[in-house]
Amino acid sequence: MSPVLSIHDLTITFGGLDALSKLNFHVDEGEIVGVIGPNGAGKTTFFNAITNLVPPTSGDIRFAGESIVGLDPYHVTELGVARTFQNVRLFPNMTILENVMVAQHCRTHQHAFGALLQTKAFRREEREIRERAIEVLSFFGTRLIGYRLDQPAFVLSYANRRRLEIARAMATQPRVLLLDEPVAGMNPKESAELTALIGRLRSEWGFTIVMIEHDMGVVRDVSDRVVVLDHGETIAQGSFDEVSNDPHVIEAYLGRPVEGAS
Amino acid sequence: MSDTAPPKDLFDQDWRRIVRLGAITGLSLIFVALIGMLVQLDTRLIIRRYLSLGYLTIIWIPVVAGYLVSKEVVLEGVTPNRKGPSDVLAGALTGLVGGAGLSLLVVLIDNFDIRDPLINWSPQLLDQLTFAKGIGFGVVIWLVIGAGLGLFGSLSHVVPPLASRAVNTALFTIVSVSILETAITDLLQGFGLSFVTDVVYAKRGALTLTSALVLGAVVMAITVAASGRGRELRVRYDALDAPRRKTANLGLWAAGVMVLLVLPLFLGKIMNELLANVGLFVLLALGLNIVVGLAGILDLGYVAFFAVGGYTTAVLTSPNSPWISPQLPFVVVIFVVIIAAAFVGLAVGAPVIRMRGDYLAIVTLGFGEIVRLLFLSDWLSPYFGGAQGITNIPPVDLGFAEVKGSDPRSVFYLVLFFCAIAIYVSWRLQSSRLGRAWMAIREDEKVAEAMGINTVTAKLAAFVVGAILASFSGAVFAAKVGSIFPSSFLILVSIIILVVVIVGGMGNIIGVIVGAVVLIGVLGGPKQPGLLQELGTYKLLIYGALLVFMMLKRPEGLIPSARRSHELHQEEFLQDAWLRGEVDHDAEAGEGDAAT
Amino acid sequence: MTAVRVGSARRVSWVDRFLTGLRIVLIALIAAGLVAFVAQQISVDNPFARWRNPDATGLTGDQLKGLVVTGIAQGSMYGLIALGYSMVYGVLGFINFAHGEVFMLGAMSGFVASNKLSANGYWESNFFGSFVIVVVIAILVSTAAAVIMERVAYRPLRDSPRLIPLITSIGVSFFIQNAVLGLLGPNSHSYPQLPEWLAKSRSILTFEIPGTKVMVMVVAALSMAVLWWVVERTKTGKAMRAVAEDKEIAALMGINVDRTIVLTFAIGGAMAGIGGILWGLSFRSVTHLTGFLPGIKAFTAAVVGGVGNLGGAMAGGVSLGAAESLGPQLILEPLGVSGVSQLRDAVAFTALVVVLLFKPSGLFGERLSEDDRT
Amino acid sequence: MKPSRRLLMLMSILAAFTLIAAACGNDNSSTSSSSLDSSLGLVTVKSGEDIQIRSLEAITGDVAFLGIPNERATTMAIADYGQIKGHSVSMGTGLDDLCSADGGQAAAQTIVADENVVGVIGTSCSGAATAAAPLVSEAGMVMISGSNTSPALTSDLKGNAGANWVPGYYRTAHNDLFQGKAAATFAYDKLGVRKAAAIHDGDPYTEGLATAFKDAFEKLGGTITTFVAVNKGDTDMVPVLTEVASGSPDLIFFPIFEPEGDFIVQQVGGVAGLEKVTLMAADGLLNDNFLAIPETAGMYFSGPDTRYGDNTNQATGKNANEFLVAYKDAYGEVPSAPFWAHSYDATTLLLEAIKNSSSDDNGTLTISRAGVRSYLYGVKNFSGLIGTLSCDQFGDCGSQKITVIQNTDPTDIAASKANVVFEFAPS
Repeated sequence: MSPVLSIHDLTITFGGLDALSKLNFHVDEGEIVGVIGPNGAGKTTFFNAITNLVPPTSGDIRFAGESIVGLDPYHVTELGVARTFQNVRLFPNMTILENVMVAQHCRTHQHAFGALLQTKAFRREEREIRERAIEVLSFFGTRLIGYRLDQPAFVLSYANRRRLEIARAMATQPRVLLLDEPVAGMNPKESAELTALIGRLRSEWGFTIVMIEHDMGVVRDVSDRVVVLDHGETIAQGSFDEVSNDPHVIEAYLGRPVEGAS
Repeated sequence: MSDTAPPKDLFDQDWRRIVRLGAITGLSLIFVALIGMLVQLDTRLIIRRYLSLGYLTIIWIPVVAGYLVSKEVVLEGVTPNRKGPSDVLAGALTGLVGGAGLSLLVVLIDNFDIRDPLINWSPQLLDQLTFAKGIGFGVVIWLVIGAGLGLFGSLSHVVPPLASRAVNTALFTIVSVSILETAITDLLQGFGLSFVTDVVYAKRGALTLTSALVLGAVVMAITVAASGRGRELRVRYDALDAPRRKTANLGLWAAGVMVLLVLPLFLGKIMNELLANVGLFVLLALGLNIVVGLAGILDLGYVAFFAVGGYTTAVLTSPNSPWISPQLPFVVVIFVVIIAAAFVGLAVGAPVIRMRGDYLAIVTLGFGEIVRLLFLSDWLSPYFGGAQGITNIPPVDLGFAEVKGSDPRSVFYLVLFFCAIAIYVSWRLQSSRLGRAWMAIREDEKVAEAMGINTVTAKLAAFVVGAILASFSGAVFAAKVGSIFPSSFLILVSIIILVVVIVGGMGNIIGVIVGAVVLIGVLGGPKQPGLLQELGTYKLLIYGALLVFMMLKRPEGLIPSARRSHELHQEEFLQDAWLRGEVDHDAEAGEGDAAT
Repeated sequence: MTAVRVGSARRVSWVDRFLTGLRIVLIALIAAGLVAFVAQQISVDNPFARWRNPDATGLTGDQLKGLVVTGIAQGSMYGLIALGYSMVYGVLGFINFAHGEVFMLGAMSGFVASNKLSANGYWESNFFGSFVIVVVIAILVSTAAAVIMERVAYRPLRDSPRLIPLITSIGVSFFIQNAVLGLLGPNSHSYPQLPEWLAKSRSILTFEIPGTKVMVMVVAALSMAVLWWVVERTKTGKAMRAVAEDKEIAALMGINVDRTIVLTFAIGGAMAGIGGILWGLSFRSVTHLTGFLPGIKAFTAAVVGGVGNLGGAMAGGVSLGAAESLGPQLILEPLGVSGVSQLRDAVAFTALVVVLLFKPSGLFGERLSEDDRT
Repeated sequence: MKPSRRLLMLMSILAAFTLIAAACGNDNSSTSSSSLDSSLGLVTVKSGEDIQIRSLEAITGDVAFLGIPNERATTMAIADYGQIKGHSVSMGTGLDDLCSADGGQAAAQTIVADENVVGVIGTSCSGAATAAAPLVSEAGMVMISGSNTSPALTSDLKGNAGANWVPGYYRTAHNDLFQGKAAATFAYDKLGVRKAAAIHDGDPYTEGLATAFKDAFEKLGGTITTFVAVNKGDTDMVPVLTEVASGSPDLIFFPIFEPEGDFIVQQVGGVAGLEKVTLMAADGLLNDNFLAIPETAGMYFSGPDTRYGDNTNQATGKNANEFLVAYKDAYGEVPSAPFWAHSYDATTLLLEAIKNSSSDDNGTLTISRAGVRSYLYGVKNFSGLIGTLSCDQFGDCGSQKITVIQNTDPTDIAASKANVVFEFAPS
């Protein structure tokens, strides 16, 4: 089976510093891969490179066999890669429902004229967008549903903001979902709950998931495979148990103080 | 509300605060006097023989200072003191210090002549400050007036809130009724009620003391009687279920539309002219609202599209057009205008759309100037008439009616038609795929792009829609004035529309409309007189001050959007529910988090 | 992160095509104009010279030199104002639209001071002493204005989205402009005459340069040098650079961020004050509108040079001054545009667009903190 | 509120005139209301009411220096004229034309809304008149301007109506074409100049005048080497002067305003090729502030003949010197632009017209709008402050007398203003 997302010799340089150097990586369809590494290892840059928010200096990124280097970020999303952000970046003044509705932009087609003339096609699509948004939000139980739909996102609690961000990414109907520290800032009960949800994201929604996470418990629970980054390079990969006993990894983590969630 | 500490001792004052605020008050008073407002606005009376607009521009300052001095910053964990005599004393003292500023000015003007740089350092100012009763009187009277006004301002902390609200409403109404004299007279005349205005305004010349007092008393009575009714209505409205609320909204809208359609029939030329001018700015503001308010693109060259609409209409309809003069009917021209505006919108938008927001602002400002300079230039004067503009633009022939400048009512109806289009377009787009994309871009452009939105095309679409709405305004403007000159398209126009949008509330259709009506109607546009046309040169000063004030104190605009008030309501609900232990404990998680 | 995208597989949208086309057209126009101009200079009768403009006359060498000198002098003043824009932008990341008014206040207070001195005869009897007094007053006034502005209007908005302080500064600009109009009246105010020895033209390197312009260039260069020394070599400068890079970390390092920001405004204000005096002395008339257009031009200059980059601001100012004084004659006139001087501002703004089309971060590159770049 | 002293003074003047009028007791109401032409409507002024006219001038903004003296002159003319057949004349609050078409239109709307208004004195700016005059004309009123000069508002002087001409529009200011012709004739005939350049500032007035000069100069056989504009707000004039210099003209005509005019005279000496050029400006720069600039020594200025001196307005009996004294008394300064005299004459023309086309019926005055117009079109050899006024069929009533002065000595402005080197009156 060919990998859905593969990365070859990816290098990204910021002002002379290599944020990523010659990184190789792949994800197979339906896999859940955890990416770990100490702070500053280049994990978020790695996500930024995949979604093309940061241009690679050299190397290649292939999605379903085709190179996506140099595409606009929206185009990458359109192909089927969605992400969340480490420091939650919602659209705070839009309602919860709108946050999820807007994420379906690249899956829908109605233009201004449809809206102005209120065509049948437009109204049907609006209805579908709405239904789909509610469906996605319902995935998180009652937390984002009901009276909350019409509230602006900024009134949400931190945990719910994380949930909403995942919901927003789900709404783009991706094949690969990139989660950047999904349980950061959550209490143990909440993160256990979310861990279970991540498993269901694969089993029920069929997403392939790449997840950056500091919480080793979560990584252990859901990852099929773990990739360890340090100084922009892959220093180990394999199952959680393999990786956690790898001397390189231990050195990388003990060499500097390990920090928890931000 | 109940847990307040007992009032402070009478002399337990925050002296530094009093002196600081007093000094600011004094400086503000001196400033207002020296920029000449006191003298120049003295001809516009608010209450005949007792109060002119000139004096009004200074007396509100100590009142506000008196109010502010004992308005504490509410700190968590500190129980505020109950308000009492010490607060009133603080207010009076602040006012006194402020008034001393004017006393000082009286002495200074009397002894030094620096009329050379300061043009308002004049005997008239001195006369006016001393009420022509001598220097000594002038010095003392301002101390007294200052203290009195400061005291009055601070009283609102002490008296029952209802009383203070009644007084404030009464004062506000008196001033508004006086400012709106032209409008009210005109309206009542339309209904054949001239005798009312003859009494109230004593045959056109500001309120009399009697009418002001009666008006104040009536308003106070109504305020007290109606106390709580407004809230009740609001609560009842919020309690409605969705379909009923929809019906209620529809009813409100229908009523509004009816009023707008019928009202002009009862108004005279002056008011219709004013309404037509206001309408042109509503149209511009609605267009800019899409660009700035929805999509978050700060376009400072917005006037360019207004100009394009105007000049396209002029060239295509006027027999005097220097270049081609097809003299097409307006109904045809409007489609050409749409195409021209869209084209210019794309041409201007494409190079700037990828720039950072603030670079974009300055570059669009440059484009606005380039467009004006091209229309003005001798180089293109064989096409657009240069400095001499294009004249003899014919009235709009609609077949069943003719819209021309000498009949402002017809112009108003035409503007209303275009405003309706603009409102419809804004409203429909706001809740569409494109509108959501705009809002996402406004909130966070990078994330919007990562969520699959092609930001370049979405922003260009906003640019083009805004451009088309502005060009409608330009087209009607050209037909209304009957001639068009480059001097109507200064940067100033862009800025004033921006102020209107900001004051009304970005992204809020109703707010923007109200903002335009209040600002353009009362203060006037860049070249259009408002109801307070005496303000003349101070208009821009006020616009500038208003813009700063709004940004600092009320960035969401005058009229909070429906969504916001709704959301406040919901927050209350959330709080209550949380107290009752019915909601999950998200709130706690949120509080402890610093990273947000 | 806005800038470069390596684009091998990138889809080329119509916007890109349009922009490429625009770049080509602009370059072609500029090149054609210049070629025709050079042809005119060689001989007005050759076909290139007559190509678009049959009445072409060309310029004499002295006229060309005069344009260069005036462009550089004008540009130096833009540069002085641009320094303030650039520093504030570098540190706070927003355009202080009202900076042009700070400049105007400098020019205006210089007028008041010099006129009072002239009325007492001191200006004529001791020019140098008066000059120092006038400069000090102008610097004090504009520095104070800049600092008060920061305190009242911008500090409360420090953490809001970047368009909010920009809009506020537009309001501040209008307020100051019209306050000065109210206080001092709409007439133009004239500086007293400069002494003959200063005003007379001097011949430098075959360039005939009016004394005022020599003064402008010398003072601008000196101020620039002092400023460079302050920013690059002193502790204050280091603090400013640190705050520009990252406010939070700078605060953690024990730098008083508020004070550093005030200082940035103060230095920018002082530079604008000096610019204002130079403006007043070389053009002699000032009005309440004196600051508006030069302010916008100066920001344009800062962007052209690369925002946050002090050398860039000065260089941008000089380039913009040169572009708007030479551009109409060297490019538009040979292309057969009539009345080119009227289009000078249009040329300046077009120059901005051209620079941003080719180098989105200005001629000499931006120096901005990490989050300003995103 | 203290009563305005100004108003008090005017009231007393008015009262004085009332007394004089009453003492003379000369009732000349010869026409009866039935004989009035009512085709444009009649205005009835009941006993004890005022006759309504309006002033519409640019009283704020850049052009206030022009509009404010105009408005004041109208006020003073009304006071000097006194009552008409027992009725006082009221001007109301002075309206502002904002020197723009849109501003003029809005103000005109206010005027025509009041059906008692007979006529308007104004506007200050031609652009404002373009939009205001049609409204005023349509309402049957008349409009007389003291300072509009655009040919488009009246005629091209060859019998063709201008593009914006409407019936009921008159002016006492000269037509630009005259001034352009005067300046060109002076340059070509008197100075012997064959190559000239013209600079305007994008204002319709300066552009129109510069164009008129250009056309007249070329018609005389001269060459216009450069016709170019500066922008309002420009300070560095070297580029524009270099553009002018490239055509090596002998004279530059720049009919613009301050401060751009200041920059031109101050910088022209430093531009290669213009060291010896002759400078000529127009009435926009003909003020004390500009004349005092040392570099203006030797410069020429064209403008309306401002040697009003002993010219007496036949309707009020006042001469210009008396007016200036009264003006200084009332406002504490001298007028900042010369068109006050034109506005004064315009006002008296309007009042004369009202007097001659109205009938008195036991204290009720009936004014014929058509009568006012036909009276004004018929004005011949009316003696005013600016000289002799006669109206043509397109409403040009001015004396059309243009003079050119030379500034001999920037330190003695009065002498310079009196130093007329050329007079031009249409044949």
